[in-house]
Amino acid sequence: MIALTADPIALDPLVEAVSDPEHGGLVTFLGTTRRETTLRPVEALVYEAYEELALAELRAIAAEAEARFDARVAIVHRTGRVAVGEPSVAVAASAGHRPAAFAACRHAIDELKRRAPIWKQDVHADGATSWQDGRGVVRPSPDPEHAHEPVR
Amino acid sequence: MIALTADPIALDPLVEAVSDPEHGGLVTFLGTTRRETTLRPVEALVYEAYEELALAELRAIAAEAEARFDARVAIVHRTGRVAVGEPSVAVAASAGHRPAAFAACRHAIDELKRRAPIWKQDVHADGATSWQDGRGVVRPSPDPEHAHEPVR
Amino acid sequence: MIESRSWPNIGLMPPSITVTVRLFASLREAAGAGEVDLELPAATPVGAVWSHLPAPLAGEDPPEGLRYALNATWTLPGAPLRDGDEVALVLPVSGG
Amino acid sequence: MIESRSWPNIGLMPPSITVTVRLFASLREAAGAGEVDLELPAATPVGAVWSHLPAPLAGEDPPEGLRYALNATWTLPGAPLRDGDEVALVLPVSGG
Repeated sequence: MIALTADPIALDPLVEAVSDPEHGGLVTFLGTTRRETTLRPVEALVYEAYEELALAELRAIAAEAEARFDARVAIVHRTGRVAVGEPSVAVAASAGHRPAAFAACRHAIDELKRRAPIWKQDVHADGATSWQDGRGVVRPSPDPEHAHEPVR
Repeated sequence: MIALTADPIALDPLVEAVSDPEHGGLVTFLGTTRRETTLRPVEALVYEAYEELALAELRAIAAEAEARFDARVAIVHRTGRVAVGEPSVAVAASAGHRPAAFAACRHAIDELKRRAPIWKQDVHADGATSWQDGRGVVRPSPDPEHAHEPVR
Repeated sequence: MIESRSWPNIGLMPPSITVTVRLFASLREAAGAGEVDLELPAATPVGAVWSHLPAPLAGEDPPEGLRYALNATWTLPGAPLRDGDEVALVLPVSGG
Repeated sequence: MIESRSWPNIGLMPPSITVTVRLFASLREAAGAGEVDLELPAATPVGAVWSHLPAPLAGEDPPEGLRYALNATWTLPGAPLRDGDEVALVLPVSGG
């Protein structure tokens, strides 16, 4: 189960997807954006993916973890608006024993964060928005359609 | 949430118990006995706990993990009969960032297995039973009330 | 100040105490009960309880890795028992 | 065997191609669109696409850490573009 979804993530389908009678350990990771990611309070996140490549990359990451740790791996990532406190990403990994299950889950989330073409936009309480994409552009509130100003 | 339960374990209540708006990572572990733990197929497990001390020990383990990793930790362990493939233990740990959440979850399950006064009895397909408690006693099927013979 | 002993029975034997022994897993099955009350000399150390268990356990050597709990707290084999104590014999665990 | 060139337009300029550039996050917002079609000289390398983007992007330096995908597969800046290709400009990611 490798998916991008605009809906809230339920953990159980991922757990079911990787369950295996020969696997004694099953580890999940839920990633949630915290209220404070910067000095300005964040009210929500908006995730945008290059969907075709993101899905291919998530499939590749899962396949790598499965081969390396003899595991089964599922990954689901949100797209669109996500309230603070709601998970934006879930990973589940099962393996014969718990060290491999922990390692496979950790590998998948670490690689996802490093490689998957998905971007997060912080939506601040004051309506300003900023994409976390290395360009440091903040769009102030209220929505000036084309304004963008570098910060720092 | 620290509990022993005779009912199937649902993961969501543990996830809810450790959720925290300041915590960005949440890791869970589900431990399930595999079909093959020995050369004889296992059909079910029976878990027995020294309940007072097991609860105290699980609380101590959770408190240690919480202090060491600035985490929130929940632990639930089954007692009584558990079908093969059903989880016997669940741990959830949340922390500010994912390395601490992984470490807290791993610490809790490792220490539980090492320290919690809980024992597993294998129930084999042929009806024979054996407690995993270091004494190596197998009770053959069909149930001879008082027989017990050392193996090896 | 001189202490006066208050043992009710004066004699050569120390007074006896009653303790409850909690047994689990294969020990419980071998004893046929999860709790056994034992009458023991006062201050018997926890580690000596094994030899007072019902047959066939008393005839066996204490299992390797046996640990002890006294009133639901971990303790060491040398801890002396008092009347009304609950001692648990904790075999190597296998939870998880 | 002598190769014959089959370019339809004979002249000093190489033939032009049309490629689609996919833009995401702040690049998409700056361009005002997630897809931009560009007419480019044949075999333009992927890494040269940036300077053909709509204003104000073309006037900026390409962002540090920019990576490229060609037809939904990672590629390097030197890869030559062909007519109908889809090239994506992939800024440093922040998923998870």
